[in-house]
Parts: sequence; structure tokens; C-alpha cells
Amino acid sequence: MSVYKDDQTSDASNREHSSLDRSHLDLDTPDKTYLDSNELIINMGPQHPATHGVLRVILKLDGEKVLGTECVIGYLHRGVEKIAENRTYTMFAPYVDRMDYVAAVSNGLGYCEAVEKLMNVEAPPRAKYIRVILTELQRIASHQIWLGTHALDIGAMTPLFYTFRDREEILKIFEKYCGARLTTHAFRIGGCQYETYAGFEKDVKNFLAFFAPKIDEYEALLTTNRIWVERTRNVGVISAADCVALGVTGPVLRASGVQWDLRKAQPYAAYAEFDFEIPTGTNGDTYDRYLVRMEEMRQSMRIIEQAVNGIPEGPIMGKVPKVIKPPVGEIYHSIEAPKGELGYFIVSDGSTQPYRLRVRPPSFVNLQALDIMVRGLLVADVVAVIGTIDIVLGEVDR
Amino acid sequence: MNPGMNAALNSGMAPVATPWFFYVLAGMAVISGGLVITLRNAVHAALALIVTLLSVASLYLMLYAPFVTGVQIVVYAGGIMVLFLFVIMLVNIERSSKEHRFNRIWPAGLAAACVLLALFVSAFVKGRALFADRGMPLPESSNTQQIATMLYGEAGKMGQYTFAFEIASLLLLVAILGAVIMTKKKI
Amino acid sequence: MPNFIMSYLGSTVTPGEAGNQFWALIYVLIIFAGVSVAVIAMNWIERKALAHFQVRLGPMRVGPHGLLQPIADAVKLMLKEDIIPAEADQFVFWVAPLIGLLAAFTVYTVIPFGPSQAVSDMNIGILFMLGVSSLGVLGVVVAGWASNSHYPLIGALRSSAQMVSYEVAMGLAVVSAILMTSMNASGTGTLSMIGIVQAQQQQGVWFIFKFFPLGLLALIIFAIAMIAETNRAPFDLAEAESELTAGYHTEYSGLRWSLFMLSEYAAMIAVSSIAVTLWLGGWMRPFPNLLHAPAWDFIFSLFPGLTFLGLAAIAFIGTARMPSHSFFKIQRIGLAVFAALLGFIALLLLVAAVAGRSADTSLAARFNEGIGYVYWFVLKVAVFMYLFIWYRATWPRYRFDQLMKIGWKVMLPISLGVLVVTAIVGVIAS
Amino acid sequence: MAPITTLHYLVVAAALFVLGVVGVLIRRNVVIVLMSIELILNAVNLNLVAFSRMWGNLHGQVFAIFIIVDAAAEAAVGLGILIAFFRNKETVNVDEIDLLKW
Repeated sequence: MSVYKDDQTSDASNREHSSLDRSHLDLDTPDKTYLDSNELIINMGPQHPATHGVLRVILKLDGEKVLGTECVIGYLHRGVEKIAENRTYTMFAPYVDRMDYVAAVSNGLGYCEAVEKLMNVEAPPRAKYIRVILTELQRIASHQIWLGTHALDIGAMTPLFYTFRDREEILKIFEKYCGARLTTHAFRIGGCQYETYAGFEKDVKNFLAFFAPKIDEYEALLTTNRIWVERTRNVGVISAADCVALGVTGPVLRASGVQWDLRKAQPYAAYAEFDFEIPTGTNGDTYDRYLVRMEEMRQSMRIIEQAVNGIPEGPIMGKVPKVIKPPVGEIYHSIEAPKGELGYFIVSDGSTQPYRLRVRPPSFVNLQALDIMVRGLLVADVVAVIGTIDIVLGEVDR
Repeated sequence: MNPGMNAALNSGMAPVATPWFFYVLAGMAVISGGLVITLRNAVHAALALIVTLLSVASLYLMLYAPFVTGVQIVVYAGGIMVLFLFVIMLVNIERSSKEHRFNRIWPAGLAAACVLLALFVSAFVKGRALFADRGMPLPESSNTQQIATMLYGEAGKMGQYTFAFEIASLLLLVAILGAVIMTKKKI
Repeated sequence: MPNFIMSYLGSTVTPGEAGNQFWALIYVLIIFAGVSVAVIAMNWIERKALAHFQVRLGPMRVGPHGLLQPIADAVKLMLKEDIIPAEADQFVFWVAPLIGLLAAFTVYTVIPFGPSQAVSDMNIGILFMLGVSSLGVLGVVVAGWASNSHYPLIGALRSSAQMVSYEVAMGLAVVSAILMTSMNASGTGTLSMIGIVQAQQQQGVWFIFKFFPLGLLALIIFAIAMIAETNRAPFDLAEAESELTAGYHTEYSGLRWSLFMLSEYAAMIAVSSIAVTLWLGGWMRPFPNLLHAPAWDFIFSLFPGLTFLGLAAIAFIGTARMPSHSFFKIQRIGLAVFAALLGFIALLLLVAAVAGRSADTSLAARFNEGIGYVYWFVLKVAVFMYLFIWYRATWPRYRFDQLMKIGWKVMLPISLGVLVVTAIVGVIAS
Repeated sequence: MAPITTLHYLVVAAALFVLGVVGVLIRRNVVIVLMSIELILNAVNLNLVAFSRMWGNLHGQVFAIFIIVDAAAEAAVGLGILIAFFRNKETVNVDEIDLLKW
């Protein structure tokens, strides 16, 4: 029965089109082959409880089914990259904390290492260990925020409060270490500013002992919860090939079955010295991404444990001049931030300020996958998929 | 008649003033019935129809037909009208509210209806004696049970309407299938 | 006239049946006030219980332990600006909350809090309840439409489809309970709410335990369907805040919004009352047949007083444990007064229990009896209300297609099966 | 006030019936036409129940229940047709439903 021509264009083809072809997605003119009043164009955001900030997603709906999406970003644009051109290398370091503000330590690590690489200096081993400990703690904290908000989007309120309760312990360690909780500015170019406080190792070990049962608590609430599984399994599926084509990195890529983690692939800081595994998924759906991130928290705990047990003595600051003036040249350095590959491309003209600084934010790149992940799903799944990509708008818009 | 009722009657308090209730309910039914066919907006018309349905349900209650009242509320007001509202929202287009409410032949339609009304009036006037109130009290408390007996029959005996009841269920089944097939985009 | 008013007091039927409009009106007013208070209490309990599920404290500022928070909220909502969107359908926007409220409160006319503690005993009671409570959806649908906005419209569409679907399973579960009322010598069942409880009394078993596990299954189906009917988590798709901002009441604010909340909570209490009446023996105390000696009657009649005594004790402990800072002085006094009030009620109830025991046929005995009925009924309803909170704290939200799948492909077949098997077992048993 | 007789109910039913007929004949919106049919069916029901009271038996009420069943079926099918039609023609006006096939 071919009276209704809509099915060829809207429904059946959506899945096949999961390549990057966006030509069939025309949001401005209604689909002429299908006179359906159910076709609805809805603005999700910028003020919407589930878009994690000020993301605006234009949804084209047939009833509740998503025919296409268009992300409108920039509501939180602060011109971070441009600011870099007018600040010295040292002065710019605090700004990167404001990009992915739930993983400020990771941002700082990436920036400091990039500048170090540009200047050809290296942080001393003790500084590297401190960096690893704090960064992995930050990874856990970031994943906790992801879990809480993701679960809240899907309708489970309680995990949010559990994760925030436990994140507090990490923030306390940060606060004791450098005085700040959220935008820490923990590292400096060439090492760390501060020596660890007395009892740092004990605090970290206490946290590890405290947190291990808490992950089980989260999992008890969600992993085998029927509703949770039904809401996440086979939702927002993305294939490994699509991930690679779009440049998607981080847990999203690993959940699709690609074992790619910069900590192993291009070890930076002290990661080469630790024994840990890269969890991967098989289906590339929301549930796999959930499992991958839960396992990543456990692996982070393993890394922290090894680091805190083997932390060497010694200086914490490398040989860096007072005024940072890298030689002329350019550098790209990337680290595995909680959300994926966080890269810094710095062009130096030999002055005290970067000639150009470009950030490759994982959230921004991963957000591109939203469209092919949600097409053909329902409105409720859009919310789940935005949550599972784990974006922070400060980083998307910069 | 129970003691409480006796006491109530003895103390000079009449039972609920039924004529008043009848006129109020009948007025509501007819007025909102008129609104159904005159209101421009379909949702307003649906709301008016709900008022009509509930008034008629109350009239059933006054006629000692509580079970029909219950069915009317559950099926009509709770089920069919929600379906109507659902469809109105699905096909909600602004265009229809700006167009003419009535079709081109509305004078003819109105005239035909008036003729029908005249027919009714003449029938009522002529046959007034036929409809004298025979004052047959119906047992209200066993109403549901008696209807059940007529529909399903008693032990070992088929009821008077059992066959019709089965056919009605078949009708519903066919209607469900028809509705599903017609609204499905691809079969 | 005084004669007419007093004549009802000796009667053992509901005021509606006795044709006593005065007492019917009194009962209506009592129920209206009682339900409003219950909604306020439920509001506070939900916020506190949910907070404690989620390792936080909940309201703590307004009154001791936030006891006055619902009142503060109500005042705030009443004083807020009443916003009607410019493009909204004014009249429908205005009338929509009232539809829901009327439907939710009308249901209470037939809820039996005791054998004579109901406004009226309609012989189509349960049918009437199902019908009127299903009218509540009209308010939701019409509100979503009248807002003239996309999110409310989607919420309304979801809500209408959801309620119509779950009503089917709900109705079938109810029918299987009604079927059980006819398992007596005469083979005559009943639709009357009071009659259903009395049938459980005569058969000596709550319907939840009848033909185990059929009664239990029917109750479970009803319990699931009633969550969907009242738009509560995990079936709160019509007002899913993470998807539709607030669903059908996105555009509502202030008093109108609070009317929606009021009707939602009133509807929750109403459907819980149906479940209690149909399966959990309504107003009956536990083991009315097994432990029916007068001594047992007396012991069970002490329960209401003891409950209030327990509450008073908790409040007193709270007073004692409050920090001795001068900042807490007023709160402390307030909590102490509250505790004293609870203790006073407990004392009254205990005195009534003792007095009702010694005098057999007096008004005190009747009053005592009535207290017992209402107490057990409310206690059972409270269990369901607590479950509502528990569900909300535990589960994520279903997706719309999953909701429909469960309604039509799981609940409907199971409820049909339960109905058929109940009928077969009933015929074999009789 | 005079007691309410069967004739009173019949007059109300007749009024509703005529209103329903008027609605069917003059309105353009199919949804409202369907609602008018519900009005007609209700008028018939009212008659049947009134006669049931008049004759003191329940046959009229049983028939009323059958008619309610019929109304449900009619609404389901009618609205189904309406949606199928609307999807193709984007209109709900009866006088634009003038093609047997599209």
C-alpha cells in the first residue's frame, strides 16, 4: 500500500541514513510529501531542565517521534580562545578551568602539559603523580555529576543526591589542596604550585575506602533496575564507524567498542606507570555508556590507589623561567578528559602571549553525534541521549 | 423505607424537591446541547457536550436507572469524550476556527429540523394520553442485578438479551479493528 | 427541625440513605476539610520522606521541622500573580483546574470510612467512583489544550492516551474483586462500596487473600494502574519535568497551579481508598473474625489513641533534642505546643475508648466505634500513600511507548486472565 | 409544582434530538457533526429510560446500554475515519469530503 508516501522519507530511512548525510533534514520547509499536522517543531531549550545548561535543540517531531534535530549553541560563549591571545601563558591558566567547569583539574592539566611540551620542559615525577591523583579524582567527580544528572533526566531523582553527597568528599580534598573546590587552578606550568598538605595520602585513601561501596550503591539503584534498563538499552545507538567519522571520543567511543584511551594510547603525565584497564562496550547504546563510565570510576580508583602508594619524593616544580616565553612554534597536545579527548593547539610567536590558542573540547565534538543518535526515537530519549553524551555547555560554547 | 427516612418525613421535611432538580438538569442539558451545535471552537463544543452528558446521566438517576447513569459517566464522559478531545487536539488547526461554522445549505437543514420538531410537538399534543405517568416504581437497589440477569441470564438459563450482548461485543471488536486499521499509517 | 437533626444520630446507615440532608451536608464538609488537611499533611510528609530518602533534610525553616511549610506554600501560591498567557483560551484555561478538582472531590461522597461513615451509599458506588475519577483526565487534557503551547499540549496528549489505556486494566481488576463479592450463599454480588466491605466481612477474608494469589494479583494490577491514573512516578509522563518542563501545567502559576496539585493529591487518596475498600477490608480492623472477643475489641480500640501518643512522643523527643540555642526558642515552643496538642488528642481518644467500652449502646460507644473505623481506613490508605512516595524516590520514569506496551500487552492480558480464572475458581468453589 | 411525568422527559429528549439533527445538518466540522450524533443517541437513550420507568420494567435500560455500546463503536470508527481523512486532505469540513477516492 503506497498511498502514504511518508514512510519512505521519514521513518524507515532514518535508520539507514545514520551516515552523516543531513540533506534530508530540512527544518525550515515542511515535508511536502507528507501532509501531517502532527509535525511539530519544538524548541527544547535554551531554558529547559534537561539540556544541561543553555543548549537549544530544535526538534522536528511527528507526534512524539523525532524526525530531526538541530543544535543551536553559543548561549554561553565567552571567547575563551580569543582571551588567550591577550593574556600571558601564566595568566590564561585559570580561564581553562571555566570551560568544563565540572572537570576543571583535567582542563588545567591539558593546558599546562601543552605549554610544557611547547617549552620543552617536563614536570618532576612527584608533580606528575600529584597531577594523576587529582585528575583521576576529578574524573570520578565529573562522572558522578554525569550520573546524577543523567539519572534525573530519565526520572530517577535519588541518585543525584547520592552522587553529590559523595562528590563532596572529592571537593574537600581539592579544597584542602589548593583552596578552591570547583575552579581549582590546581597546576602550574612546569609542575604544581603547592606541595601536598599533611595527610593528603590518608585523605585520598580514606576516600577510596569510602567510595568503593558507594559505586555499588549507585549500581544497586540503577544497573538492574528494569525501568532503567528499558529506558537506556538500545537507545541512542551509535556505531564505532560513525563515532570515528564524527571524531567522537571518550566513553561514548569506548561504549561503541573502540578501545581508545589517550592514557594508554599516548601516555601523558605518569599514566604509563600504572596498571589499569580500558572498559569498552559492545552495542554503543546508552546502557553501555552507563556501564563504561561506572567501570571507569572503578579503574580511576585503581589508578589513584597505585599513584598514592607509589608517590615519589622530590621537587614539585620543574625548571621553568619566571617569565614564560615559549620558542616560536606550534604544538598540539591532548589528554583524556572525563568527557573525551581534550586537546590544546597553541601557536607561539615567541612572545609571552599565545599567538593563537585553539581548544578541542570533547563535549563540542561529541554533541555532533546527537542528531544521528536520536533520529527516529522519542522526545524522552532525546533527554536521555543528551545526558549520556555528557556535555557541559561551558565547554561546548567556550 | 428505613427508620431514618420515616423520621425525616415525620419531622415535616420533604424528600429532595424532584421537580426543581428535573427543570435545572433538563435546562442544563438543552442549553449546553444548543451550545454544542453553535459554538465555533470544537473544544468548547466538547465541553458543552460533557455538561449535556452529565445532565442526562443525572436525569437517568431520577428515572431510577443508576446503572445506566454509571455506564453513561464511565463510557461517555470518561471514555468517548476523552477520545473526542484527543482527536480534536490531533487535528487542531487554526484555520477551522476562522471559517464559516455552518455549511451552505444551513437554512434548508434548519427548516428540516423545524419540521421534525413540529412533528414531535404534534405527536406529543395528540398523544398526550399515551404518555400518562403510570407511576411504576422501579426497585433501585437491585437495578444492577436485574439488568445483569437480563443480559447474562440466571443459573442454567440464558438471559433474554444474552445473544444481543454477544453481538454487541462483536460489534465493539469490529469497531476496534476498523479504527486501528484506518488510523494506522502502514498496514 | 432539631428533631430531624437529632433523629439521624441513632441510625446505623449513611445520611444519604437515611435521607437526612443536614447530616449529609455535615459529612460533606467534614470530608472536604479532612481531605484538604490530608493533602496538606501529605505534602509535608512527601517532602520530608523524599528528602530523607535522598540524604537531605527537606523543609526545616518554616516552623519546627518545616511543619508550617505547606501553609506557607499555600499562602505564597495564593498571593502570587495569576498569569494567563495572552494566546491561551481564557475560559477553558480558567475552568480546567476546577474540572479536575471537582472530579477528585466528588468521588469522596461514596467512599465508606465506616459502615455508616459515608455521605451516601450508592448501589453503583464503585462504578460511580471509577467514572467520576476518570473525569479528572478531562481537566488535564483541557488544561494542556487551553495553554496553547507545545509542551502542555504534548503533556495533555500523553495524559489522555495514558489514562484511557490504564482505565481498562483498572476496570478489569475491579471487576474481579466485584466478582468475589458474589461468592456467597445467594450468589448476589454488589457494586456498593459499603456492600463490598461487608461482603469481605461475611466471607471472613479480605479480598487480597481470597483465592490466593488471584486477589493479590488483581490488587497489584490495580495498584500499578492507579499510579498511572494519578500521573505519579514512574508514570508521570504527563508532567515529566525533564522532558516537558512541567507537562500540562507548564503555563499555570499561583492558585490555579495549586488547584492542580490539590486535585492530584486528592485523586491519589481517592484511588488508594478504592484499593483499600476493594481488597484490604475497608474500615475493618485486622482479624475481625479471628479475634472478635470484646477484650480484643477494646485492645484494638486503643490503637488510635496510642498512635497519637506515639506521634506526641516523637514530637516531644524532637523538642528535647532541639539545639539549646536561643535561635531555636520559638521553634522549640511551637513543637512543644504541637506535641501537647497531639498528646491531648491521644488522651481524648483513649478516654473515648475506655468510656465506649463501659457503656455499650451509648453515643460514646458509637463515637468510639466510628473512630476505630476511620482510624483503620486511614491507616491503610496511608500505607498506599507512603508507597506513592517510595516509588517516586526509587524509580526512573517510563517512556511513553513502554508505558503503552505495559498497559496493553502486560496489564490487560493479566487482568483478563485474573478475571477469567477468578470466575472459574468461584464457580468451582461454590 | 406539578409532578414530573414521562412526557416531561420526552420533551427534553425531543429537544435534544432536534438539536442533534440541526447540528448534523448545518455544521461543517466533522468532529462537531459526530458530537451531534452523540446528542441524538442520548436523546434516544433518555426516551428509552423514561419508557422503562413508565412501564416498570428494565428492557428500556438494557437497550440504553446497548445504545451506549453502539455510540462507543461509532465514535471510535468515526474518529478513525476522520483522522485518516485529515491526514490526507488536511481538513475536517464535511463539504470538502467530496471524493470517494484520493
